[in-house]
Amino acid sequence: MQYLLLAINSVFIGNLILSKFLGICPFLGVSRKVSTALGMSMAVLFVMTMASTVTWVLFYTLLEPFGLEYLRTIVFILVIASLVQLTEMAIQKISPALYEALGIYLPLITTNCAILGVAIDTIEKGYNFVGMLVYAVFGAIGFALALLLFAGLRERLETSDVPDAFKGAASSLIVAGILSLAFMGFSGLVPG
Amino acid sequence: MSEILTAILVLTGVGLAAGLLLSYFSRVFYVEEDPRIDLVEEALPGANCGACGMAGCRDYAKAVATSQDVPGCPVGGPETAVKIAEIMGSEASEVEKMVALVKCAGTMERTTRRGELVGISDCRSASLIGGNKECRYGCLGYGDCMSVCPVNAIKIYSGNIAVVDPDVCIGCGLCVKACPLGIIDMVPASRTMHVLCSSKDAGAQVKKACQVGCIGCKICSRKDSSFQIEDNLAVFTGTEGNADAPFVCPNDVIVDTRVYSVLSFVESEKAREHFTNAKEKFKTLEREERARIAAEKKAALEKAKNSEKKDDEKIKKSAEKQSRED
Amino acid sequence: METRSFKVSYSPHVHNGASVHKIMWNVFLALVPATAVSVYAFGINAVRVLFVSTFFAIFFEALALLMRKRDWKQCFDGSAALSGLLLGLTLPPGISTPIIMIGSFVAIIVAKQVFGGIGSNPFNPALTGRVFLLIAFTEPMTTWPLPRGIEQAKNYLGLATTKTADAITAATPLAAIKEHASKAMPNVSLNDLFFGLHTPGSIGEISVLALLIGAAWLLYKKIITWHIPVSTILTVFVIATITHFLSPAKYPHPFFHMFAGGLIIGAFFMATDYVTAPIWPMGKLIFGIGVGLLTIVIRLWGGYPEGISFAILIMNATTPLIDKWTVPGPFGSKTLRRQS
Amino acid sequence: MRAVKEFTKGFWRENASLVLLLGMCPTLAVTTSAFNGLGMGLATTAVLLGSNVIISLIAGIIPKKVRIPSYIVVIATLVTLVDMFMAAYAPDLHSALGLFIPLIVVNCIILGRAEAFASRNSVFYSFLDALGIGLGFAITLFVVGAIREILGNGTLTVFQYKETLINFVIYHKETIKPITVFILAPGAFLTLGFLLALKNYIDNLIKN
Amino acid sequence: MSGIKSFNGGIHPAYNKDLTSGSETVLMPAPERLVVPVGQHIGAPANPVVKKGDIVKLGQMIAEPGGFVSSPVHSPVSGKVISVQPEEHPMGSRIMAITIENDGEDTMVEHQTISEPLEKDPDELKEIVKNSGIVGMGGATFPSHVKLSPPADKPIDFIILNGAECEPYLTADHRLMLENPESIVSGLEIISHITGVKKLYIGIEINKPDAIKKITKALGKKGTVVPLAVKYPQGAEKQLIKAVTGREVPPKHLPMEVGAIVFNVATAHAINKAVTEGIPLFERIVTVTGHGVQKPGNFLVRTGTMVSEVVDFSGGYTDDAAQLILGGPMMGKSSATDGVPVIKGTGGILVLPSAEMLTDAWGPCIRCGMCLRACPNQQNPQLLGNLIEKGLFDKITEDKLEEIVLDDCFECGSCTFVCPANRPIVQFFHMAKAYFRAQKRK
Repeated sequence: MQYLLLAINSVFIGNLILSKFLGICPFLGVSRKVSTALGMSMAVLFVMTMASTVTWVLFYTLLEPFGLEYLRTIVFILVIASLVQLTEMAIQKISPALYEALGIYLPLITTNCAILGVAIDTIEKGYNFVGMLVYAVFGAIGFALALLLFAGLRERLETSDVPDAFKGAASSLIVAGILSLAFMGFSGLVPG
Repeated sequence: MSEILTAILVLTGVGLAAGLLLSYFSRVFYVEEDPRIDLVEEALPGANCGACGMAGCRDYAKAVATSQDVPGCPVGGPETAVKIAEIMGSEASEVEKMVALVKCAGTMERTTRRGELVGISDCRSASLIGGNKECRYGCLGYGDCMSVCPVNAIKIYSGNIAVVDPDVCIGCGLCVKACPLGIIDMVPASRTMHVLCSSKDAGAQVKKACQVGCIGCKICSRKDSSFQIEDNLAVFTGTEGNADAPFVCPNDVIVDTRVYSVLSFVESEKAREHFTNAKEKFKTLEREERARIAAEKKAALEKAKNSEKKDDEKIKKSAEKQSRED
Repeated sequence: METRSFKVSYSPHVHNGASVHKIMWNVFLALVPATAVSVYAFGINAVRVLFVSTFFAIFFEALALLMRKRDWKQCFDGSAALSGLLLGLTLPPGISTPIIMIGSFVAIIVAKQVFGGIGSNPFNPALTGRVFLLIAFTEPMTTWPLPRGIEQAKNYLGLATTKTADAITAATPLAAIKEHASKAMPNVSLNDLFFGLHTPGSIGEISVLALLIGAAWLLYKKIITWHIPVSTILTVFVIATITHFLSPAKYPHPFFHMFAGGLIIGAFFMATDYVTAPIWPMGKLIFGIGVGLLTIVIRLWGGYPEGISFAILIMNATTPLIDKWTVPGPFGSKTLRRQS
Repeated sequence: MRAVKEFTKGFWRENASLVLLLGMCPTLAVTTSAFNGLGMGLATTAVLLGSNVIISLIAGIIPKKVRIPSYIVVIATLVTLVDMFMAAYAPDLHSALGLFIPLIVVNCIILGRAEAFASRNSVFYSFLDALGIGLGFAITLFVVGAIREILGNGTLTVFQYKETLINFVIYHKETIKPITVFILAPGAFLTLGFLLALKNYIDNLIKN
Repeated sequence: MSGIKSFNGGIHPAYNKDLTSGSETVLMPAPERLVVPVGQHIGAPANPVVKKGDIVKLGQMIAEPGGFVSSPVHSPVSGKVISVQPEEHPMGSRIMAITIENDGEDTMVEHQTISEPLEKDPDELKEIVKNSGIVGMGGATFPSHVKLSPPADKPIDFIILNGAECEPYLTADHRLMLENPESIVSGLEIISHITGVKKLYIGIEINKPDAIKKITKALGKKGTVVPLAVKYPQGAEKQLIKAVTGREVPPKHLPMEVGAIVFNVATAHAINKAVTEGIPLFERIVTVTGHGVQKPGNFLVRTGTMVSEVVDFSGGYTDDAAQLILGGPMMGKSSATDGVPVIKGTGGILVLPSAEMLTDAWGPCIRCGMCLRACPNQQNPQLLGNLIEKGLFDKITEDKLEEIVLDDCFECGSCTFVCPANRPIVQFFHMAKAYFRAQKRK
């Protein structure tokens, strides 16, 4: 039950993009088309789960025992960067088709603050291993949900007569604002 | 002290592990990709305009790196071509800077209108219904080209004529694709003589439809061999051309950009007036010249009549020569 | 031979005379009964709210059109007025005028004109305005004056009523349920909910009967189809039935959920908004089920007593995706499928 | 005057948040008050200054292949320093900014400037570039924060350090109800959206 | 009435047929000069076989087919060829045309008549149809002999004659059915004989009860008359097949895919005339109608006659005539000038006064979905219209929607007719078709 609530919380109430402002760059950048958004979502789901797991293990086996919590940022970012690069190389070799679909988003993920954000957040919130896993997976699903909805809306805006000043990022941000407004309806769904 | 030491150790360890892992796997997962692609891409203007026909600069770079037979980047011009050639180690194929030219000067006043279009104001659409001018090759003037131009080099003048500003034009060629009538051409920027008409109709038809249409009379091609008549339409193939060519054209279709800009030739009444005066002057001059030659010929003939046979051949020759000059 | 020149236009050369204008005013007409009931129930206050919201909606529309260098007279095409009226109908009767103005601003400028005006807004303007106000001004947006002429106000629902400067207020039935979810179920007469003269609530949502009359008009004029309202209400009804029979003490009767709050006005007048709802029948059903589901989930377990506004807004966001994935096969594709 | 140009471009022409659309996460997340925005902006500026200077110094000796990882190490070190500094000297601000201080590492502004400017230019210009871009970013954050705070809370917090608090009350919550939604997540998106539109609008006006 | 059949979608425009449905067909004498374009059908244009100065006879072939999907053109009069050069064509372009000066004699070229066509070899009859330049006369002008030659692997179950005439205003087919029912039925028998198909249907909208009566009588037991609901576009090929047989022709396929061939009643009449009387196709019934002409009526007109002459003959324009439409108001083409000839596919000349012209003001799509409900092909005019309006052709290609635009939409105009925002959706499709055709050529 506790994990179910955490899952609901991660997807709807504490949505990474709409309420925690993590991963805004890809949210604005890679949401022009639904197909692209889908690819990016998959890539994020994959990397976020992996990165959170690895950093969690690293933190509790290496940094904490040695009292080196302050090295968290630097170690995490290093691990994530190499992990992403590793994944990219692996996919490129193993499955060119998958690389075509996902690979092109991977370099963008290194600087996706959602990945590092979730990795650090799990440590700060003190989740156990399962909690971390649920948080990462459903956080990514929440990210994917917002990204997909947003991509659909942006595809529609393309056929709209948006005023010059609001073209591009401005109207996108306002869409995100209203979406975030609507998602506030979920508040109170999970006690506490 | 020991704390610092552990910190350094851990960091080094993590860094080392990551580095080793990466360098190992980079060998395991090595996928060959031409390093020149990146270099070429860097040399490109990076506008991702697609004027070359590829999907963006990266795609173009890939094409350049993999095959020899790739057209030059029209936006970057010669500079880029040289750079790319350096990277690829081959000779630069000479790329001349090209600019767009709308081959029509049929403003409202100079053309016959046909029908009255009600509905979508858009060239592509209007062209499907037969246009708004009697001439099927006349600029429709709804500005499809203007709206695709990335640098705003095209404007619509006199209500329905698009004119390209050659100084602003970057030669991307998007307007050529946008024009449903196909009356926009890419021409070398250095060219100074243009035929401002695209009508392939027969002379009589053109006369009915437009005051400034090419009727395919061939006078210009007789004057200057770099003009050629194809399908009832004069086409200029050279670069500079005979400065007299505009004056011999009976319908004022040829513009010499050393004297008038295309815009002023199309749009400015003053320039037209000036041109007409100059043409008149030229015609008078030519008439005088012709009269002089005729007089000389006549005199020579008379002289020949008077004189004996010995001069005959000489006179004949000169007469022939003169007639050739005619 | 004498020839004649004609005007040229594109085929077809005839039209059935339908216009956006006519559609909008028909919806207006459909809202007249609900408006009339609200004016009867809440008096001059309802008139004030509705007038301010509608007037400022048109005003902001005109302003935006002017700023965008469009023909400002387009503000009378009915769409802005309709958004304004719908916004007004979703507000509590006692709300202060500046707040209504902010609501109209959000509805017209933020939710509509920013995206290019009529036809371009991804979210329902009226609901965006309402939700914005609800989150920004929670307290005034949840203060519900009782309809006038109720002698038994004090005994209403057996709840304490509060006397403010100008009216006696009480919680809406849904809010009452929320507050008392753990204790005894307040007894609300379904009759009161259906005719709407004795329950507090938003201006337009109180009388189910009046709303249904309007809805019938829309269906009759073929301005809306049955898909969205029916699937929405049915979903709410089904889930409410299940929960009610599982635990009658905790969850109210399904008819209570149908008649209380803004379900009817939302399902018939807001969710069916052309611009923000899916376009194919299949998509409309999915949309309606989504709205119903989210509404009842928020009502039963969420932090807000009423969820339909949020539900519709969230489903508005899914509209492009639903539209993309519910396109039916073209004419003859059945034959192809049979062959292969 | 190249120096002036490199310094001033960050304020408008190449403003990180409004034009380059970089560093959007902190721009949206921490601007619940004007001072928080300013604090975040200054922290970012500090890291940016450090990273630009160091990277322009060492750019020559870094092999091309490990360029990005090396930059990240430098930046991460600086971020950790700033993090610790703030935790020690401005704990209130540190807790207000929370997660977003370590996340400066992945702020595209910093890596972007390192990659696009510092690695190709001299220390002097890199310094000016960092200062200009950083301050431009800080001012933008301050403005976004100010708008949100005024609309959503009726106050304007300019400075807050331990006991010292410089706080203007724009209007009283009792008389005028603040639009609290501006302090919440939707308000951030809306504010920045309209600010961006305003910037575009002014740009269009200048262009024509 | 349960016997009345139809299809899904469609619209109910004002039919305005009573303007002309009562007026008997009047023979219009051939004018002094006729301009006969070589492109009067779908497919490759014909190649002229006469030159300036040649003397031609009535019914003589003056242009030969330019391929299999092509059709010859015959002289509508006897006289002298005075020019062979591009002239204005009703479709708006300028196309090669043969101008003939009428000598007024109507000297007929040598021809053969067949009194018992059903005893002849089918291939021989098909050859006659081909050589007589018969094309679909409902407006599509598809060469008939091509339809009569279905490939062997596509068995044909039905022949359907199209007497729906769903276009508002037009009554040419209606009059033909009233005046020449026997000829139509005889034509149908010849078609049946050529193709060997025995299931014969004639679909007629129930707003023409007199025609249903006459045709039923003439048809006897040879086939079935199918009463159709009054709905536009009931006469569209695929919709007619759906209504009559219940089968749906798949997208991008021809009717023969579901075993049906459709001919217009006028085509059947022309086939009968060509086979039994040996007269090739050079005249047709044209409805001159609308409130922009003085006296609406139906006229038997030679191809090549100028539209202006036809209107003059009928009684001339009214003073406020503003728009000239060749064909019906739904699918007809608005012409800038009446200096264009009547061709084989010209079923109507509709002149609208300025008061009846539509406004050209249109607004953004409000996604009401009315176009989707009206579309007889269950297409997506809403989305495609919006994409094309913004020029997002790449997006159409990406989502593989261009085939819909190119192959499926036949521009019936239903979507535009019902659009409350008055959007020119058909024209958007028209533009997209031009765009994708150009794209394909490249």
